[in-house]
Amino acid sequence: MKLVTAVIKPHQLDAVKEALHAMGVSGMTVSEVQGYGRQKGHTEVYRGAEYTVEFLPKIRIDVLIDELDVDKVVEAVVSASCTGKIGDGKVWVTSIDEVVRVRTGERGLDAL
Amino acid sequence: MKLVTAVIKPHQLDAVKEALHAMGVSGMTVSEVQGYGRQKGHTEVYRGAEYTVEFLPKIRIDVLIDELDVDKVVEAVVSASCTGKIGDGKVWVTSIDEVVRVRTGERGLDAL
Amino acid sequence: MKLVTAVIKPHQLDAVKEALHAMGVSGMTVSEVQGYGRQKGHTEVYRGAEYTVEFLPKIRIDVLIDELDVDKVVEAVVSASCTGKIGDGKVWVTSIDEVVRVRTGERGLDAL
Amino acid sequence: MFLAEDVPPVIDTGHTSWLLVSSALVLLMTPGLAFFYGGLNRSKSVLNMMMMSFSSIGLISILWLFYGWAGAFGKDIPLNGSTAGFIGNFTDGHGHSYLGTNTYFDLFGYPNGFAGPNHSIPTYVIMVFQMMFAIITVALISGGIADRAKFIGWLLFAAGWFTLAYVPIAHMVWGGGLLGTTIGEADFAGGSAVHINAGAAALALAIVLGRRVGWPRAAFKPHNVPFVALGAGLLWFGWFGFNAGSEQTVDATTAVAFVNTQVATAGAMLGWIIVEWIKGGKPSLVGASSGAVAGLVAITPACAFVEPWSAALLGLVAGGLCCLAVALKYLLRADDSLDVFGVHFVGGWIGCLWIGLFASAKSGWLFAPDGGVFHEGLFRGGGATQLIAQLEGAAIVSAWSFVVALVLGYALRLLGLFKAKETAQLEGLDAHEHQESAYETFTPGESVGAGAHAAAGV
Amino acid sequence: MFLAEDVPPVIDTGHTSWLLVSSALVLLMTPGLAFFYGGLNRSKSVLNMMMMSFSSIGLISILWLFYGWAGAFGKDIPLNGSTAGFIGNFTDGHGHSYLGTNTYFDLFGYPNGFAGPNHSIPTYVIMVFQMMFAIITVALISGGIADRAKFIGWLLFAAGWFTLAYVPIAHMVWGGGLLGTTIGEADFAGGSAVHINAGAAALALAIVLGRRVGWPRAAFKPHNVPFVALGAGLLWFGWFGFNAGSEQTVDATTAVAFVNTQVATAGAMLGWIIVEWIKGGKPSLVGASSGAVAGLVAITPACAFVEPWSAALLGLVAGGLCCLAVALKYLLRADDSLDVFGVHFVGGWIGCLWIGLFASAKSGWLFAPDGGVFHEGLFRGGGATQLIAQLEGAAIVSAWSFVVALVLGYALRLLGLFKAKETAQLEGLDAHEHQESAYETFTPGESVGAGAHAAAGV
Amino acid sequence: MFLAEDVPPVIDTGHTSWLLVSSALVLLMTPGLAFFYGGLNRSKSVLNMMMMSFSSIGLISILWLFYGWAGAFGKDIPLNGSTAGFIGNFTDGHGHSYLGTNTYFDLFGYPNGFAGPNHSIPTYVIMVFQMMFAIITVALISGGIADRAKFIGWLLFAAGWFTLAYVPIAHMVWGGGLLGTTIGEADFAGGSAVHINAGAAALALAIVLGRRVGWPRAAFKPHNVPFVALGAGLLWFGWFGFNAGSEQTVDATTAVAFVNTQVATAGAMLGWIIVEWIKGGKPSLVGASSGAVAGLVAITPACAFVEPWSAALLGLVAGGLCCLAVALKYLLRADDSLDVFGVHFVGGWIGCLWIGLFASAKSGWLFAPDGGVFHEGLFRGGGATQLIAQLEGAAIVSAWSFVVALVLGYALRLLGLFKAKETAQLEGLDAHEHQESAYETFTPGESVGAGAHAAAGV
Ligand SMILES: Nc1ncnc2c1ncn2[C@@H]1O[C@H](COP(=O)(O)OP(=O)(O)O)[C@@H](O)[C@H]1O
Ligand SMILES: Nc1ncnc2c1ncn2[C@@H]1O[C@H](COP(=O)(O)OP(=O)(O)O)[C@@H](O)[C@H]1O
Ligand SMILES: Nc1ncnc2c1ncn2[C@@H]1O[C@H](COP(=O)(O)OP(=O)(O)O)[C@@H](O)[C@H]1O
Repeated sequence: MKLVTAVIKPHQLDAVKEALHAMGVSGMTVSEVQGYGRQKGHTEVYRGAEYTVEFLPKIRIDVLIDELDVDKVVEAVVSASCTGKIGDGKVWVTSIDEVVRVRTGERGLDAL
Repeated sequence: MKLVTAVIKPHQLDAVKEALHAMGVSGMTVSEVQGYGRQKGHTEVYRGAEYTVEFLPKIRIDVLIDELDVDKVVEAVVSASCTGKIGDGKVWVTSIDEVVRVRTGERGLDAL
Repeated sequence: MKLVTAVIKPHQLDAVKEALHAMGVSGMTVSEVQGYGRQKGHTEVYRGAEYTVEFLPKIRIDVLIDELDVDKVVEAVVSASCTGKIGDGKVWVTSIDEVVRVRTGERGLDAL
Repeated sequence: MFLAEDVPPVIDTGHTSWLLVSSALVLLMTPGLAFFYGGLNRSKSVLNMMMMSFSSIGLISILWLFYGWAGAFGKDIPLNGSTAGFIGNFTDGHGHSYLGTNTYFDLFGYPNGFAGPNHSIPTYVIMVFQMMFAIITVALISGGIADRAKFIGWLLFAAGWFTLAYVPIAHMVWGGGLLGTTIGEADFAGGSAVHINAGAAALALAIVLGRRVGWPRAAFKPHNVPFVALGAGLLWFGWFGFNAGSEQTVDATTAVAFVNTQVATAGAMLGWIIVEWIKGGKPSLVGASSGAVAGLVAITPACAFVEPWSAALLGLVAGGLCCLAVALKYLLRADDSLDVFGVHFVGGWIGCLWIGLFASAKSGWLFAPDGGVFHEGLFRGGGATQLIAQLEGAAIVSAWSFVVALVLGYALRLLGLFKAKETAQLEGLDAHEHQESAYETFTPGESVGAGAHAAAGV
Repeated sequence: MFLAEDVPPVIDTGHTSWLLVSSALVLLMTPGLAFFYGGLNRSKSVLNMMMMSFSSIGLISILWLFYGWAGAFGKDIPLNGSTAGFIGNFTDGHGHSYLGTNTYFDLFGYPNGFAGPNHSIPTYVIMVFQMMFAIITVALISGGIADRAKFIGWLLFAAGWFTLAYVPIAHMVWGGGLLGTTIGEADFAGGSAVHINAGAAALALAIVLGRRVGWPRAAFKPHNVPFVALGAGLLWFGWFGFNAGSEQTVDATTAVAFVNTQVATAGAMLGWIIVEWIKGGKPSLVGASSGAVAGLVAITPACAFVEPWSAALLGLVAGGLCCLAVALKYLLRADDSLDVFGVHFVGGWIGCLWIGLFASAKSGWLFAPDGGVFHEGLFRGGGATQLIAQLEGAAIVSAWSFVVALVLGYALRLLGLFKAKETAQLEGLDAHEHQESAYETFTPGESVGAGAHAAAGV
Repeated sequence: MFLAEDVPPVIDTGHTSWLLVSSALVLLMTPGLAFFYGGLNRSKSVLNMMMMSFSSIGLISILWLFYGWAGAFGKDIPLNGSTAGFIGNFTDGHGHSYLGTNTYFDLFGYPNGFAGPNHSIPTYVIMVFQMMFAIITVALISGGIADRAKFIGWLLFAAGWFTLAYVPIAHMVWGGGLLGTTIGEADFAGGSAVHINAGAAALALAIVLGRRVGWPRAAFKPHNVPFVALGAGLLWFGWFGFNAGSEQTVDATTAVAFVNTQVATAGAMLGWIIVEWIKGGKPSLVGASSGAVAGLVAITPACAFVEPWSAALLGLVAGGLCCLAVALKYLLRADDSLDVFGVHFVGGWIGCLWIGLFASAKSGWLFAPDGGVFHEGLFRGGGATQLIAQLEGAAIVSAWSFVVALVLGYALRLLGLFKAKETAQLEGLDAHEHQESAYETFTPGESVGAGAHAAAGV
């Protein structure tokens, strides 16, 4: 069991969702996060006081998958979320000991 | 050291908190996330334009625990968050290398 | 490849960011979470009805790093986020199988 | 309410201008109320709460135009020779029906086109001013049933209660009916006809619809306190039209009513936050806003009958008492969600009784040459006569409204039209009853999780 | 519009007070519109949307003062002896220029300082009342171009369209020009001069600027529905000044206009949510608010010309039809983002035609002794004369405004001044065009990710 | 301020109606200010900021009723025969005390019940109109001390400063005292009495209370810009009552004041955003809103004394200069959090001096037959006399207010009553000082993390 986590640009979420869907991965958990990195933020000015917005809105996606699908899924997520511009984000993979579906108590692959 | 992550329905948070409390687990970190899965969303209509809300509000709970307690904790979380209806969510377990309590610098089980 | 996750007090984020920056770690992903633990919340009263706020605002930081830097990074994060008061939070470390930079497809350390 | 006879009208542009402005101000109170209530509500049902106010404007305006005014301000149908009755006869008393399309008063061939001293105000303006009162009275009730009423049930209830409670009670208090005329209850701008009336109905509905899931243990904290303050601010502003506008003309009484409205409200704001402080808490903006509303409620019936120092004191007392009275619902075990009972019913009673205690001839209205039927208050040398009339009036309004609301409410609930299902309550009425949500909660970009398809076959 | 002759003025304090208040009410409508539109917009460009309204107040006030009033309400330049023209001659007709600093009318040595019956109202008050109309008409257009216009382009467009469309059209309808005088179109408070005018321009600009990225497939849901309701509430409140204030004096017509405004708006709110229900959806607060605005639009031209029952019916019809008309933009494939076309253009047309169908002598204004030039409606025995005049008037306004907006808009777009880049659209115009963001979105403490450095060399 | 003699009063319903409406408009400004300030503040202390405005309404209304009016508008106590003094004598000058319960003016047996030309306005109305001025002046100060004042300290400061600064200064400027009478300073609606006064006090308090943790390096960005715009919109709307209402009657001057208020504000909005643009930034909604307020401030003293083109120019200048002046606080190293100094103090000075430069006899008030004591401006042929009077007046108000605020503020701080602890600042004053939070931030359902237990022993 693996957990693929992606931190991407907000506008790419839809493409990633479609890409995963196309592969038969039809569940995911998504959250709004702030990213800090190479990508430069913008400046806001209020009554002459300048604020540099360094943390930029990103979307975090967590997808639990069969470990056999890891490469395929990572590939799909990366290509769907890539715009080629700085700040496109990261995708990483973590090993998971166990997954349970709350509704049924099913475990492992059945839980997905 | 294990990390138990649960993605559940918002209304079940209180029950999970109580269940964990009852087991002596008295710390957790919680966040608001959006879930996508089998559970169907609802439709909203604004001036005749229909929007399907596909991402549904869920709560993510992260609990660091002694690895000896994993089964008990997973069990408790699952049963407290189960309503039996689609969309109840997932619980998964990750292995953690190390934990530190910021305030004291304590590590491992002492950090919890 | 390691993932260092820290749950800290909101006001300490800036210090942590500076500390990481000073070490050459210049990327991170941050989110707003709610913490439950030893730290007591406060009470709010609306028209005589008292509400105990048990979940307190915290900041979660996720930083992907070279595993060789783990101790240094954890140390830096812990000391930058420590105020010595209850509720300072936790830092934990997870092993990561793989990281990809979306923009370029680079993997591993190159992706950071 | 003065109806015109055959004298040529000469409009007083000052009176009429003031009453037009007052009508607009009172209209604004209902959106203000929508914010006051909406802010106090949780975010998942805030639109439902606001819709109950907004729909009152839509529905009641039309009903008032076509028959409400006729019933409330038509010529009284007496119970017998000497006792004024419950309802008007739907005509102007000169053989002209007010009903239906005849609500078009002939402005160019009196007799019923003009009213006021020397027929100086078009009757239309008085009609529309009173329309605004009916609207907000109905809207006030909705605070008792947050998060759990089906919208269709609300509409039906609103129409029914308006017809069976508001119209007759407005007639009895102001339209020449039983309370104002025979019993001699004094209610300048609606302490009984508006606030006690709405408060009693809200309590009845809270009982009919039962408690929200989790009440009272769970957290029902206000989702947007600035909205509460916005609502309070708009209500205060509009209430000058409500109270000082109720004189309908511009004269010394108008001035007194205006000043009293201001100082009573200020006093009540202080009263509420002082009690919060004394009780060991902190003064809060929800408290200050609630106190202001309590003060506005309490001064409503009394604003033209007492001196400013008395109004300030009334405010202080009403603010403090209402701060305590909002706990009554826990004793009554009724989930009167936004405290319509604790603020409007209790505040209305305080104001009505204050007249019986403190009404003063110095206000110049009770005993003015044009014949006041009222008496000075107990503490001002007038004996208990007026206090008893106030008690009788307030009690009759309380009972009438409560019973009508209870019966209507139960009937609608039995028909399955009023109470929302538990899942709707949990997920929020906005999604279930209105197919919308108040705020953007998850907006990662234009194209996420949604496809907009035009309706109407496009 | 009556201009004074050499009679000593005696101010009527009631008339003047009412028109002052009405002016303030109409001013408030534009911030109200900013909330109505802002709430309907997505949060990342809400400030841009609101800035288009606010900047209209700043810009148009000044232009109106220095030449707008002079063009619109200066003495007509006739096309020939018997045909009224397109624009005023920038003087008061007594040889006094209205332009530039001469906008300072001599209040102490008439002839042009006072107007109204018996010179009872300072001309200034009429000038400022009309100023507010120009402001909101321009602001209304902005709803068609959400999320994609450069701010500089908006300002230039606003100034140009105001000069080339609003000023002549206001003159033609109200200032003694072609439509009101020669053609005989009746438009009491601006169904054509304001709403059709703005709606046609908005459609043109929506075409000029093209669609937002993702439209119509993507989700453009309102980011804050309570703001929509707040806007609707403030608009409704202010609209009493707009409609009943348009009589300028306080008389029986003022009263009728006020009542009609209220009941038509109420009817339209009901009409919209009933159609939502019938179409299989649910009644919504966005719908109720939109319906209210549709009703206000539709009653605007007709408010002094029909009876209240007719106004209520007009509202019901307009609310229902506009609820359907907002789908037209999908057929037209024009991203008229906030439905200025569907609500203001369509609603304005409905109201203008209603006059041709239902205008009634009972309203007392058309045929009053001071000489109405208008005819009763088709269904009221007046034949088709007025209906045809209404059609002609509305059509001319539609075409004029559409063409001016189209040409101006394309010119500005070609100059690269009007359309924002796609990245600006995606990341939001607030950051790109205004360097600010509407809400605190990430606030972990005082010291995060930001350093405030004073400008001005500090 | 005209006090009545023994002539029977005949109320002018137009004048009185206008002044009643104006009073309501000015009341609304304080909730408007609460939104303007609240939106500019961070979310964790927004309720505290709003409470400072709302509590001013509660507190100052009562103090004004019981002694403020008596001190400010009671008969002047002269310093010696020829020099007007600092304060009124708390009576109407006919031996009737205005204090305490005697604030009940006898409306039915003059002499002190009516005022204005021919005793056409109840004195009450003037009293309550002036009450609203006192309220907002105190509330304005709160912008200087965001996020760090204990609420009890604010209340005590408000009462003290009102008594020692506002009441005497209002008397000196408007009540027959030193500045308006002997020195001859012209201040139509409160450039000095309200804005310089509040601005100086805010700067003093900002110094007394020190800087917020992190200032000026950290981010203190506005948490809700639409609220800022809402506040600006309500202020603008209400300010028509403030400025044009200050004439108290409805006449040509009222019209001029109204027009000037509109065009100066429009000009200032443009002035501010043009300077933002010139400085290399972008025009922003915070800027447009701030500019509007700066324009309203600057035109306040001058609105009846200059022509509209001059008002528009004044606005443009004031908007531009205030956009630069908000940087002064960094030079002064004073955390005047929401720029009360930069906008109200500076804007007030600009407006006061403008009178000395541009006041014109064409406005008809300065030299009207009823005897103006003022002179035309330097650029209008009147020499420097008026300019010097303006300088003296503004300087005296600045110094008086600053000193009173500084001394009072330090005293309260030394007593430990004024400055909140650092933890309270960090976690937010809303939780610490008011036990509430503005918004629902975490609402996973009814039953999370909370148990509501009724107070009052339930
Ligand atoms: N070391 C890191 N650990 C965790 N998240 C990171 C790290 N570096 C970058 N990120 C995330 O990836 C996003 C994009 O990174 P950035 O350096 O801006 O661009 P790119 O990945 O294209 O080089 C950041 O906004 C942040 O959310
Ligand atoms: N593969 C997955 N990876 C991560 N989260 C998932 C995955 N599948 C489902 N989820 C989460 O679990 C929630 C419930 O899943 P869903 O399929 O709707 O119902 P159920 O778990 O009852 O079958 C989803 O809303 C989502 O947050
Ligand atoms: N077992 C746990 N699992 C996950 N997060 C925890 C756990 N215990 C505490 N936390 C997080 O750490 C924060 C601080 O914990 P707390 O017990 O209040 O103080 P401290 O760490 O100083 O002893 C909590 O608010 C919560 O976010």
